[in-house]
Amino acid sequence: MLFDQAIDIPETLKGDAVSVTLMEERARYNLRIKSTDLTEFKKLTGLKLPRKINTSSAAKDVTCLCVGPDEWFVIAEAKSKAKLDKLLAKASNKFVCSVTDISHRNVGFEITGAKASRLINVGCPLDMAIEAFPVGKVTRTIFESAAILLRRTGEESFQIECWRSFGPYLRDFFVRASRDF
Amino acid sequence: MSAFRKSGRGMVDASKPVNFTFDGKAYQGLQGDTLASALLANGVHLTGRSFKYHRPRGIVGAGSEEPNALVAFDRGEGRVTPNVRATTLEIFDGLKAESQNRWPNLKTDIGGFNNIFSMFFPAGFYNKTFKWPASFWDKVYEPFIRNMAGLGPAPKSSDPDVYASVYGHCDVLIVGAGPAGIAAAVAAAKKDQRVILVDEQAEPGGGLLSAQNVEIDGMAAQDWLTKSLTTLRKADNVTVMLRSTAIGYYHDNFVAVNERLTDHIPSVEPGRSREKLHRIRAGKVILAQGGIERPLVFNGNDRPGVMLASAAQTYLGQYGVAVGNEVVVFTSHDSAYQAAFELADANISIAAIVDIRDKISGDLQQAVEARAIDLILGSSVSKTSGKLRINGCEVYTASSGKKQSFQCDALLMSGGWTPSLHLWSHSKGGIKWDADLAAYVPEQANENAVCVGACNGNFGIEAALNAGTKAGGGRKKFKVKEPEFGSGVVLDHLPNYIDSSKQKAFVDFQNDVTEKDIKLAVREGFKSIEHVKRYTTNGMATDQGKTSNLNALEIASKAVGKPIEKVGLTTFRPPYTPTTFGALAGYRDGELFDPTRKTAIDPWAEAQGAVFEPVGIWRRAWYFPKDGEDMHAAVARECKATRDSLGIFDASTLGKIEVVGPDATKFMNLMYSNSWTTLKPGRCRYGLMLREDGYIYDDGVVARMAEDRYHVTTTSGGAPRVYRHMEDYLQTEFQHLDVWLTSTTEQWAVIAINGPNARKLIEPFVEGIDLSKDAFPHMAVREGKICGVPTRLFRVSFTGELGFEINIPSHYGRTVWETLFEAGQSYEICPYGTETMHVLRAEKGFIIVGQDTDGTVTPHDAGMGWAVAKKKKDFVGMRSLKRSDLIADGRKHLIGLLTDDPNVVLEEGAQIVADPNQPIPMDMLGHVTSSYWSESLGRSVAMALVKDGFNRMDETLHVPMPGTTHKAKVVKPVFYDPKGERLNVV
Amino acid sequence: MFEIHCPYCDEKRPEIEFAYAGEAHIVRPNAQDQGEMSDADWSQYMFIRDNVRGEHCERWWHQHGCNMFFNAVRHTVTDKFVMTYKMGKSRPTAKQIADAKK
Amino acid sequence: MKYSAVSLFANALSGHKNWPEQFPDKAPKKEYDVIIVGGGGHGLGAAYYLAKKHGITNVAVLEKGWIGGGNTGRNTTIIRSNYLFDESAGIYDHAVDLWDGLSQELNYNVMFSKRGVLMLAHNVHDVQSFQRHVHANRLNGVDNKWLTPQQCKDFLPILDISEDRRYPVMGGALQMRAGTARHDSVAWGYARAASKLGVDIIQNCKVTGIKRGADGAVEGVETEKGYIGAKKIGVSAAGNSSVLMEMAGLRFPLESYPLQALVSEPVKPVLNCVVMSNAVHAYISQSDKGELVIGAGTDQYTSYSQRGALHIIEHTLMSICEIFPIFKRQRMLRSWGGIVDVTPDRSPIVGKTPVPGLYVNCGWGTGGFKATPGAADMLAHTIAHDAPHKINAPFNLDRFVGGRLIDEAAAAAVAH
Repeated sequence: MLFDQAIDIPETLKGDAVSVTLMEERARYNLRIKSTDLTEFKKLTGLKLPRKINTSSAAKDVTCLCVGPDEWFVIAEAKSKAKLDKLLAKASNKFVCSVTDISHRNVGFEITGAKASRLINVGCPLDMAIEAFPVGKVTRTIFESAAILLRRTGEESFQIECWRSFGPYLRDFFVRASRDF
Repeated sequence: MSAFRKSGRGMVDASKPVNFTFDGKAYQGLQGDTLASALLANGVHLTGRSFKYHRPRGIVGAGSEEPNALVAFDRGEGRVTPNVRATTLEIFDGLKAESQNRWPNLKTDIGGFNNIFSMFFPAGFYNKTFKWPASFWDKVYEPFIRNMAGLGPAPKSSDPDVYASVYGHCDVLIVGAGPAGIAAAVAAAKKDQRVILVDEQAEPGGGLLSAQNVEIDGMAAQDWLTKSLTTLRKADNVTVMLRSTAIGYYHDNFVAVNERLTDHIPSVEPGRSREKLHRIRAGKVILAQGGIERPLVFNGNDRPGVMLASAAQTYLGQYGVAVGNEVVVFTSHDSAYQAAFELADANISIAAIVDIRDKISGDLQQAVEARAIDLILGSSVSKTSGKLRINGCEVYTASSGKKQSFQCDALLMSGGWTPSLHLWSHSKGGIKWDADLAAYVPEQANENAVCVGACNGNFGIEAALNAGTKAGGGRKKFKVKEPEFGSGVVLDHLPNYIDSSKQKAFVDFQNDVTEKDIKLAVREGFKSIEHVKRYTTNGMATDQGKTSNLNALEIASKAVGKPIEKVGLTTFRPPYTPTTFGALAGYRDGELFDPTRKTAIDPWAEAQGAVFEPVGIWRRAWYFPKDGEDMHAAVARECKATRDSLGIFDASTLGKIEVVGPDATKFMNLMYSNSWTTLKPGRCRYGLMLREDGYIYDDGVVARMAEDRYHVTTTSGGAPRVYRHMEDYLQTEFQHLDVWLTSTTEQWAVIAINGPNARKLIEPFVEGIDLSKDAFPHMAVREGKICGVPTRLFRVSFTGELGFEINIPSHYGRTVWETLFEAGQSYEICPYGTETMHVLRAEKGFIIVGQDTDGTVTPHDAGMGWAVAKKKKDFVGMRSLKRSDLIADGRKHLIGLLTDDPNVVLEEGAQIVADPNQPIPMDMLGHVTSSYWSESLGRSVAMALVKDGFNRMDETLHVPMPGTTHKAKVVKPVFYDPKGERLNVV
Repeated sequence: MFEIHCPYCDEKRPEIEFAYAGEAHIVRPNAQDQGEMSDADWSQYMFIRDNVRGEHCERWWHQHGCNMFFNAVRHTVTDKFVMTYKMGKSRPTAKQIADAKK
Repeated sequence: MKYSAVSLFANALSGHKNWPEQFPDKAPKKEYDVIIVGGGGHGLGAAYYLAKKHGITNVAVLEKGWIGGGNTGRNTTIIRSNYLFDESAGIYDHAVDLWDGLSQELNYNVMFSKRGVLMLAHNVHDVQSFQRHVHANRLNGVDNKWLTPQQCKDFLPILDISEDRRYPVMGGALQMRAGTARHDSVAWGYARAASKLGVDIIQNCKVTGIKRGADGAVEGVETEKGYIGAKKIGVSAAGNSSVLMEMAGLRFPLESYPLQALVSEPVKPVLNCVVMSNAVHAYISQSDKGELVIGAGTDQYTSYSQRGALHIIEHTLMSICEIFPIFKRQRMLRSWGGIVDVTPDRSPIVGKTPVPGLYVNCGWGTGGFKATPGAADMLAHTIAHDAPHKINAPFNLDRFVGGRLIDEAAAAAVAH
């Protein structure tokens, strides 16, 4: 087994009210761009970077998340990595920017179910009401002692990413808290 | 049916008896009872002993304001909760409770001798005595005082229960589900607001639960309550939380609510949280906490059986319990009359109503007469009798001097009402003195909050409903038929013919503070209420003065001779009621207390039996003992194996930051003391980072990957602060630079391969990199592949041996490690941990920031002046390095130490002196920072920070230890291969 | 726990996402000035703080959010934030502060 | 009236009606030789030592609220002196020397209880750092000894020393001479003793300005009760020091932070010493009343609100439960906040200021209570002699210019 995230998800986290799964291998990039005009960037790379902070745009295999005024996360299927490597290398040469491969820095969880937002509120202080945190919204925030990247992918579905060594901590938190659900 | 149970009354379920024990004796109550109501139903008033005088005490109230009836609630091993109010403890089958602060038992308590001598223990007595002889304090007095301390039993073993914590959000948070709170919730729910309604009791309704003869909009109060609760329960946007106490009100409408989940359940499945702390951010907070009845301060007011009038009303109305058969009511307020009437209407004999006032309203007078109750106006209770329970009282009429005695088994008192301002006060809301109510009431809000109902000084159900509705955004006006709430008076001193020094009139029951104590405090110069409180301990018991604060204030104000507003009001402090530590810790215990960060290779080390050490919140393999080896033996073996052939080390915890952008070099030049201008892509350099104050902050190898890209490494523990330090300067001071930072610590697993066979080991697995000595020199970096995965391969060494640091994407880390480890068997590859790493680097004199430096060491002090660029115009820390004390003579320098006895390994932290025979305090020159047994050298080596160390080469210094003194010679801190030849073997 | 309006995210976020970063508008002397400054002058920059009892200009870092440093005016007695503004903007005038309070 | 068991007995027989005021309220005179601004333990103590040791009795202590109402009455009452640097060990150990016997000296029981302070080490770095302290203390004559985990357990039986804990106990440093005292009594005891020596204690008298003469020297203070002249002024105002220094035209290297503390409900004796843990961030003792007294960390921002955040309390109690799972079921009774003034090196400033006649004692951060008698004595000495004593000489303002900081926290360093 070459690729190993070393996080087991116990069966108890596969409930009806809430279910947690570990995301498979992904290509991930941190992107910083000086220019405020992103159309040229799109022309060159095909990536549509959302301009508005804390929003995301999802294409078929690539999602771009705007997490800071000049900062994006690009998350893609692992199979797209070679292609994206090339495109972003090209962009690096053309723009005043920073592209950093962080594919292995993070691990991700998908949390779904009617009580998904309650599970998130066990450790994350943000308001998860759909009006306050609509589908597509994304942000870096905190889950107790772990910094996380939080994205709402549906009314009852979320993705949480964290640095890989914080993954077991989040998983343990989910296990403990879900006992009360 | 128990003797004092009134069938057909209250919310308890007569068909469900509940068996419990109190002090080992079996009792029966009903489903819905609290321990207090169940005990009262059994005719038991005596429930505990007071803190200081060990006086017998009974139940005073019916809710969380209870000062007296504290019990230890025993759910088995580790599950004894001390100081639980019997008035809020719901009973269940098998419940065990014990009284407190008594020995050997509640009825015969040895500590009761304190009561006999209470005249010698007035407020502040301990300040005045226990001082002579001085030696007695430590050995006699203080241990004695400590042994007398405490109320409830101390814990004996760990609490096996678990706790929960969550965040919540709403538009409107309503605290208190009495009439005001419920009306507010109904109104806010209609406005589509997200509403949370919390109440500390098991049943919502507050005063409505026991209200008699009240009609709301033509409905019986209980029917209106049922209907309203149904409406709320059906509404999607409303959450009603019961057994949930709002304990604190913090900045920006952040309210902590503690929910008790299992204390009322007979058998709890393991793993279920006992309590849950909800941390709620609310748009608006409506406080409907109600009010608390004030006791009257009279001689003998603490005898079991003396209780608040409203409590007796609640016991009757909500629990169907008569608090006695023959009751005297003593009041200064109209509201107690309703209590008397309700009891009388339930066929409980009211021996008399004693009212301080000379005159009451005609309506009341008529109602009294209609029930043929003996009414004694202008009078007060001058004493009470009964040992463990009241059996009579004497009523004194000051105007005539007349004294009358009454037999009674309960005495109800009412000194008026105090609005509950606790949470309002936490929120820093303003308050003002209302002379009519003789109480503080809310004034200017500090948060988006409002008080409604009794806690706003608006007593009565109609007033509460209307205020609640308005606060919830509604306009409805209720029509309520209810007895008039009425009014009362407040006196600081009740008329009595008995000399005040002979009276025992308690203000704070639990802490045994009497009226005399408060007056004594004032007499001794304690004239602000905070002083009075601290001197007498009034209001500092587990009830935090809910029933006593205002009485104390009234008495102090009169004694000082200033209006109440000038004497002040002690600040209410969170929590509203005592809150379990476990609940405030929530889920965060054990493995959830702090994350334990583990590297990708950690599971391998664990499987190999490594011993780990915590480093920051990382855990790192410390050493890898083989059968029977201790740390010393394992480390000696690991060191030798690495120097002789090959060692493998997990360096993944090293912090990493990718610095990218056209101005990357300019930025690096500003952040590090070294110069980066001349570093070519593909090469590495040791980087030294200073704080602005000139002291060493962090260090690490930095690789220039491209013109505009640096791969920076930091110490393992230092990564977060270095990142912050860089971002801070970049965003604040160096905004003009086009450069960005990305933390990549966890992107890379790092495998350090060291030893003469390092190159031979990796060669077969590396693609796309020429590993030859010339093509890939020391301090170079290359990108290629290893074991088929991408790598940034560094040729660096923290051991002095030929070394490589293999960076691979983390999730491949373990596989690559295992592949290399397997292949390394032919070189007798040895995995080593942090301890061996420390020894190997110390043999070379490489520093560990934080061990060999300590935040007071400059680069020059550490012998690293070479890492400070001379030509740069600016870098962080540059100016501070020129400060007079940083260039002064006599600073401490980092040097090497060799003990005269090569077998002595100095203790890290040991102090160094020039003259070991000087008297204490000695003139210390410095201390040992690193010290190890060097297997390679066959002797100990040490590094030390020593005053003027560079100028003491070859000098012999002394390390005085208990019982012995070690001699050591000052040397350069490079012990092994000083010329660095081993870097270039083969 | 405060609720702090981040001027970059343009929304209120809980305090635990933020790290306090000290008094604002203390400008680091440039290289030339550093060279000319006495130790005493330098210590003013390094250590001396207004520590006002009142409206305080201070920096915060939205560490667990957009990662941006920004400035805020907060009253140190009431703990109430008057305003927050982006890094690089100058210290607000008394009038701007008064307007922000409305 | 002298306090003793005898006087207590005699007064009991007269119904305690004849006890005199402990520190009578005085109207301010027109002028004093020395005005001390700040009626906490430090300020009252300084007034006492001025009168007692230096014969300067024309002294007033001005307190804006009620004496002992600031940090004196809001701290966790820990007393210890096992500091690393000679300078710190010097001033704190001097304080401990004075704590010993203070009850007798003041004829007021301050309940100094030498129950020992045990500082727990949880990682290799803690062990190194504590050993360094123990060795330095030994050679400085300061009591502090190293205990193995088992010795820690022997001393404190409720301690869990199992190795599989998240933060295992790897040993501890024990100062046996250290302990706790009754905080309010310290203020009241000094106030009563100073008052008897002729010092005027004036409460509810906020200082609103410091007047300086043409030569720059101080002349007096403006107060809520009018102008009061003074030849010398000593400021000992903890969290409000910056505000007062500003009145004299001085800007100081100080920042004021909220610091919270809390107590549990009282329970029977269970914890026989003070326990501190830097790695887990908590400290705890049990008061003579039975309450567990627990210190929290500072909030992150500067503030004068005397109000802190809930998450600080949560973290503190998490830590307490982590070290002592036995306390998980205890209940928090009361929490509160104080304002601590912190210098860049977290060591105090005790000495002269650039303004003639103005002296300062500030910057004690979280360490103020334990230093009370020492700081008071040093402030009094400095005022009386217009020059610092050798114990407080290193705690001057100039160290921030030259860079000779006394940085205990930096020396405890950080994890590597």
